[in-house]
Amino acid sequence: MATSKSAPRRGFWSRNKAYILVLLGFALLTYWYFWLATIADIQYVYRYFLQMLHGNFTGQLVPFDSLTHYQQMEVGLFGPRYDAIAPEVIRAFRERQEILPYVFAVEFTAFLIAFILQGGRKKATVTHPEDKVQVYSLFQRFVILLNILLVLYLFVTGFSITFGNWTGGGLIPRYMRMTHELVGLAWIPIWLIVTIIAFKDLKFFVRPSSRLFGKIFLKGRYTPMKRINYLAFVAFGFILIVSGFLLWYLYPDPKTHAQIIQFKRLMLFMHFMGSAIISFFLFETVYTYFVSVQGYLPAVITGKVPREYLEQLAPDILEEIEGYER
Amino acid sequence: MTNHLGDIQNAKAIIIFGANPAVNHPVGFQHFLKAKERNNAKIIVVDPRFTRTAAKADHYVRIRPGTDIPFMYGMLHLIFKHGWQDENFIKDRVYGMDDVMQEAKKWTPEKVEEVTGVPASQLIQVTRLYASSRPGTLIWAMGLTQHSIGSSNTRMAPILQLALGNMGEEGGGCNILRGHDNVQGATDMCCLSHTLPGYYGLSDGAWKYFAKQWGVDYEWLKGRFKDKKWMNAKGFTLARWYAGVLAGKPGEDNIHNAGTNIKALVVMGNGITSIAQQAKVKEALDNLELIVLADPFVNEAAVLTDKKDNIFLLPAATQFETSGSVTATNRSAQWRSKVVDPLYESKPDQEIMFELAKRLGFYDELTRGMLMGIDEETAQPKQVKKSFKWPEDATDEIARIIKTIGLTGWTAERLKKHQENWHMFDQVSLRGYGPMKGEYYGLPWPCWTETHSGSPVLYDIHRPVKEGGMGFRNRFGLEHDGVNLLAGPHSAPVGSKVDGGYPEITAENIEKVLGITLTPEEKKKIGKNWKVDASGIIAKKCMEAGIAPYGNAKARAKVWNFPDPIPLHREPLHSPRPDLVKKYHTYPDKPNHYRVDTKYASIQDAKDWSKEFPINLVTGRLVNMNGAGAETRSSKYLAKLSPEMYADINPDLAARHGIRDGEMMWVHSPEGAKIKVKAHYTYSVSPDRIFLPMHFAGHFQGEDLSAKYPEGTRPYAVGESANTVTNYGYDIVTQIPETKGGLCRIEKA
Amino acid sequence: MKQKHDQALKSRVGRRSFLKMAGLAGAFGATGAFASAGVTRAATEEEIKDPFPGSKKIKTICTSCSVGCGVIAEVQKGVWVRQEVAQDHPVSLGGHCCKGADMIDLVRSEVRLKHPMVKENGKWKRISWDDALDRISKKLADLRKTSGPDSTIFLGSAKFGTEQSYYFRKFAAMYGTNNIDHQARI
Amino acid sequence: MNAYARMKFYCDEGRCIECNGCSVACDEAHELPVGISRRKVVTVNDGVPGKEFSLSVACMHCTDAPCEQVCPVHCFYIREDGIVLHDKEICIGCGYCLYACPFGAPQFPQDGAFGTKGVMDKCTMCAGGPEETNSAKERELYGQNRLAEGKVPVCAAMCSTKALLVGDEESVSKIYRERVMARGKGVQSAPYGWDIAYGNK
Repeated sequence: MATSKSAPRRGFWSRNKAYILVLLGFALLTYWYFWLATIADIQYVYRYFLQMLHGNFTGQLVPFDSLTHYQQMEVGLFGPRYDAIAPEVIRAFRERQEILPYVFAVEFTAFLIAFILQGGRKKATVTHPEDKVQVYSLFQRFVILLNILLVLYLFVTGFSITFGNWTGGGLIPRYMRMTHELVGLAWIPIWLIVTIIAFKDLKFFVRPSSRLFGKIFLKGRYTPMKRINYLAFVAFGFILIVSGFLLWYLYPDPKTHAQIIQFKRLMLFMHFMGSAIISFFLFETVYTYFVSVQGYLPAVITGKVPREYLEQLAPDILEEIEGYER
Repeated sequence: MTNHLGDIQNAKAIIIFGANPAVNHPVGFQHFLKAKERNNAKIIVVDPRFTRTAAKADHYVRIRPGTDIPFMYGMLHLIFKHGWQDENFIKDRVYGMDDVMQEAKKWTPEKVEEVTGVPASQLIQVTRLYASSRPGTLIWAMGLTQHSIGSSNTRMAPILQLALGNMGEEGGGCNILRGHDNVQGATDMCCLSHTLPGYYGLSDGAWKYFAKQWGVDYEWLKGRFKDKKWMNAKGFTLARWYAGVLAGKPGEDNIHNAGTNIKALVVMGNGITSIAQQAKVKEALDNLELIVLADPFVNEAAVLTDKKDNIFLLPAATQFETSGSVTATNRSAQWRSKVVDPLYESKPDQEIMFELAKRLGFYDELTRGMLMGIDEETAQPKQVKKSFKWPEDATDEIARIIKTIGLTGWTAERLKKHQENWHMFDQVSLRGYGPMKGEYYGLPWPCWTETHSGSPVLYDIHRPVKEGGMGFRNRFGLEHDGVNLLAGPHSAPVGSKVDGGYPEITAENIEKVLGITLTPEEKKKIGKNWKVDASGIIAKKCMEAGIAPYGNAKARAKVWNFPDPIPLHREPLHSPRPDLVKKYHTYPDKPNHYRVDTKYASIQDAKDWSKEFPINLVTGRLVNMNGAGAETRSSKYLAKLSPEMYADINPDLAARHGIRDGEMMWVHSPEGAKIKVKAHYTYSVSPDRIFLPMHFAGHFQGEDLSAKYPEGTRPYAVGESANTVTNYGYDIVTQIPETKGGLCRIEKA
Repeated sequence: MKQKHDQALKSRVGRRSFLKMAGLAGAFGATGAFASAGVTRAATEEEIKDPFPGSKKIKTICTSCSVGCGVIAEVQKGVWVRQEVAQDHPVSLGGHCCKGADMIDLVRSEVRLKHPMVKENGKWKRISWDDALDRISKKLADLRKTSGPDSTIFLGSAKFGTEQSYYFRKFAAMYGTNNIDHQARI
Repeated sequence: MNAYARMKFYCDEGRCIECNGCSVACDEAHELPVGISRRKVVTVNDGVPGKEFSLSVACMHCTDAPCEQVCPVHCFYIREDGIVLHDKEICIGCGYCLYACPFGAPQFPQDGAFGTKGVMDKCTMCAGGPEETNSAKERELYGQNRLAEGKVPVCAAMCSTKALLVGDEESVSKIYRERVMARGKGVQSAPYGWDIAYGNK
């Protein structure tokens, strides 16, 4: 997986292995999802997106006046084209409830195998534990820890809805669902800040020159897989936030139901999709940072790590910090 | 209503002028829809606005407000031209139709199109349809009446029906949909300034009759008034009472009110925002010395005024916390049982009246009528009991006294029996079955005797008098200008002893007309005429002879004692068509019109109003609201259906003024008042007019008055009252305000 | 959770049966629902059929418009608990528009005027009925003496029952004025 | 074999006049919070002659109810007479049923504690919920249980023009069929050919 050590010259395959695999995965997923599994009217969805670019969010693609009276009544009362997206929402939901556990299980197994192949957790041999380097500023620690907590909470509460058949419903799952909405709102700024501070590739464009820069942006460089994780966090986080926010914001109101329901269905579908896909990268992140390597958590809590740890496991960070010090 | 709601199911055609039953009488409208479904009746809606009723109609005619008379003349023009009229009916039962024919000749479809804006082809189509589908019923409501020519409008519609012979027919008739639950009953009881209960008028004879029946001395009653002159003079109306307060101030109309201004206002259940000229009403309220408002909810008068003291709010009970009878639009009485005791500290209205009467020193006189009965021997009223039971004794008192509209049969006992057995009546004919056989539901008046069936269809000669048949009333003498006013031959109700017209029955002519001889005892007991015959002999003998006590005369198409003997079109005071104003000029100013000098021509001629105020203003009701709306806006479920005041506006018109859907706009009236309302886009109004629902109050000219409500009494929905901007203008006969079809100007807020 | 669901399923069977087998279903539903609970007694048939035992049905007429729709009020211990459908009324056939359907809220609306009030120096003040009536009648009597009875106008309304409007007209007549009116001019 | 009647709603748009009687009757009978409408009436093409019509909708109690399929906690249950009900004590208020519903029937009152969606509320066809029939708790959570009392659901019973029909499918379709047969012709009162043969008298 993470082939990091910056060797000067290597083959195209080994340099871009992670990208290719992930892209291939996405292509497979897209093909499977949008061509094989879906029962949504993809043509409709595609044109709906185009229409939204024109600022029309109702989902009524053909002019209302061109419909027959009966169709007008249907659209006026219940929103346009029930059969275009809603059946897919139902299907996707049931698929989630039934298949996601297996998907997660497969993903866990994959990481387990990787873990075994790797031969357990990587460790750094620390001989001078008192020789520590400040890696994370207070602000970074706060943001990262909060992000971890919120995402964890959102993950648990979000999937407590999906796996309602396990929770059985009732008061506690209901409160979990309610807090999912509120915590989700709180996560929006955190997601934004993390997106900014974890944009390590910024250093390709801007020379890190000040200490303030180091206090805000995370240190080090991305390996391909970590970059993919970051990009997935940004992209799917964005999808989740936008769709989630709109789902929450467009409170179900009988008066506006017909105008917003199609849009909300699409948003729910996006939320479904986003959450399923981001899960993999979430697991990946957890695996790379917490499972495969020892000592990340104390580091992100205290903000300091032994110098030897960095030398052995993250020389890029050390290099950057020393760059500041110079 | 000459017929009743269920009877509309018998109609083959239904033409609706200025009414919106789908919104205002939804439950009544089911009978319209059933007529359409089961009887293939054609519904024609003539309205300035495409209403919910119009959506269910076969034909919708968009008419300019206030031009119903030209439209109906246009119909008559075609009817007479093609000979579609009912010749026999006109000959035997109508007086003065010739003059109408002459006038109708002038109104060619092209000319009607010019005045009303209705395409000539549509007029022809509608007239042909309506004339060829008989029986046809004609429906109207406030859209027809609230004009300066409202009384002419209400005469024009029956003339149309008379010409087609649709009167007195099942499925025909003129059916006026009244507004509130007991408008009919309250009007019958003449909560009105120009007459005593039962439309007896204010003549000495009427006062004397009532004094006797109430068990009070006529002289005492006379002494209660300032002097006798004011006893016979019509009082102020609801529409213009404010003039009685404001008179004497510069620019206000003069009054003739026994040398005093109005200083105290006692309101029981009347939404003060229901009449035009709210700005004046507010000023009047500010200038009163005493305001008493008895209402289950806070009357808007209390909120509208800036008056600082002497405003009393009395919590009156609702109609569910008291019992009594209520008269529906079809003249049927229904008994209301008390559901619960008055909530909180509220008291039923009559208790408030009685308490005040006690303190003002005429409680005994006020309630004595309930203790009275008819002496068997002399047929004179006398006191028969010591205490009364409300409301039964009051109901019986009314039944005892009111003969003009035939309330004799409305005893509390019978009305209660009808209520208990309301499942024993047929919905289409109202006929009872089982134990209620031989009676019509609610005993629609006239219900001549205590055994009479009630009259579901007025002026119907196809049934005997004792089953509700009758001709037209003989009220205006036997002849006029040498023309016999009595009905022609073969036009008496079935089973009548007299085959043709006959005069109203009096003690003098009863023997002659009925061909009977009275015993000396009966002669001693009998009253002077059928209206004041306490003995009930006239009614009884008439029933036996199949004679309607009020006679059998011709209907008057020509009313010689009105300003316009036959209805004539006159433009509204504020007309959007200045070119037509000269041709169809309004009346000259009328002095002392219900005690106030009322302006007509001087307003219409003052200037070309349409230049500055080019937009027609129509007001109307919403389905979830009622009257001035105090009751309905206080219900959270009803208030949520229309939580704020708005104006229906055509997107075309709105766009010209830069007003977007949901934005606020100002509506200005020619009198200088203005309201701030939300624009609501709809195509139901044409681009030259706007529609305002009339139920809101609680805002005044852009100012929110919510803070003025006593704590915890503010209704859930408040808004501008449409009547702040409805124009000056009052009917020439009845003084109903001209709230439909005035002018206004709009601008973006 | 599971247990509750089972109960629901059981009571569901009972409910479902009701449509076809009126009496039987009541007992079945009740026992089904409470077999496991053990502490509650079985519901009586009366309770199953009638949620407001001992209530009376009072017939009255809607106060919204002149159609005169029938209203059946279900009253339990002096409280209007439910508005029932007057299916057999010859004009309305049980129908109501939104106003009629909400008649019960006319009575129980929270924003009703609850006690007599007077505005003094621009402030609303609660007073007793006696106080209010005394003050009103004193003022009316004064005005009647100084300015004559025609200085007062009485505005009645169609909210009145027939008897009440008759008495209001009579009241004005005996007060000594024809300044009395209500909405219906035509 | 279907041993029970299949309950259905039908709104005759030829008769519906948007009087809102049904929706307010429902609100009032079940004492619903103001923010939700189990039943609503909508008018399409307001003010356009020939195109304006109104319709009353609530839960249609679908045969293969999508809400039931999509509910993550399986709080729905379908009675054998076809009425779709749900258990409010299980519902978590996620709103999936709303997205799946073709009619916008599920309603969500605001929850006091969090201001977000509370548990779902929808038309029960006046059949209450899983609590004890006509118990105070059932009334509080689901409103009246009129079916158990042997009464017609309040919306249809109070429909001013009898546009809204409810009942087992056969009765509903019978009523509507009669209306359609009569429409445009009037109820046939004499057999075919009668008036041609003998005139209108």
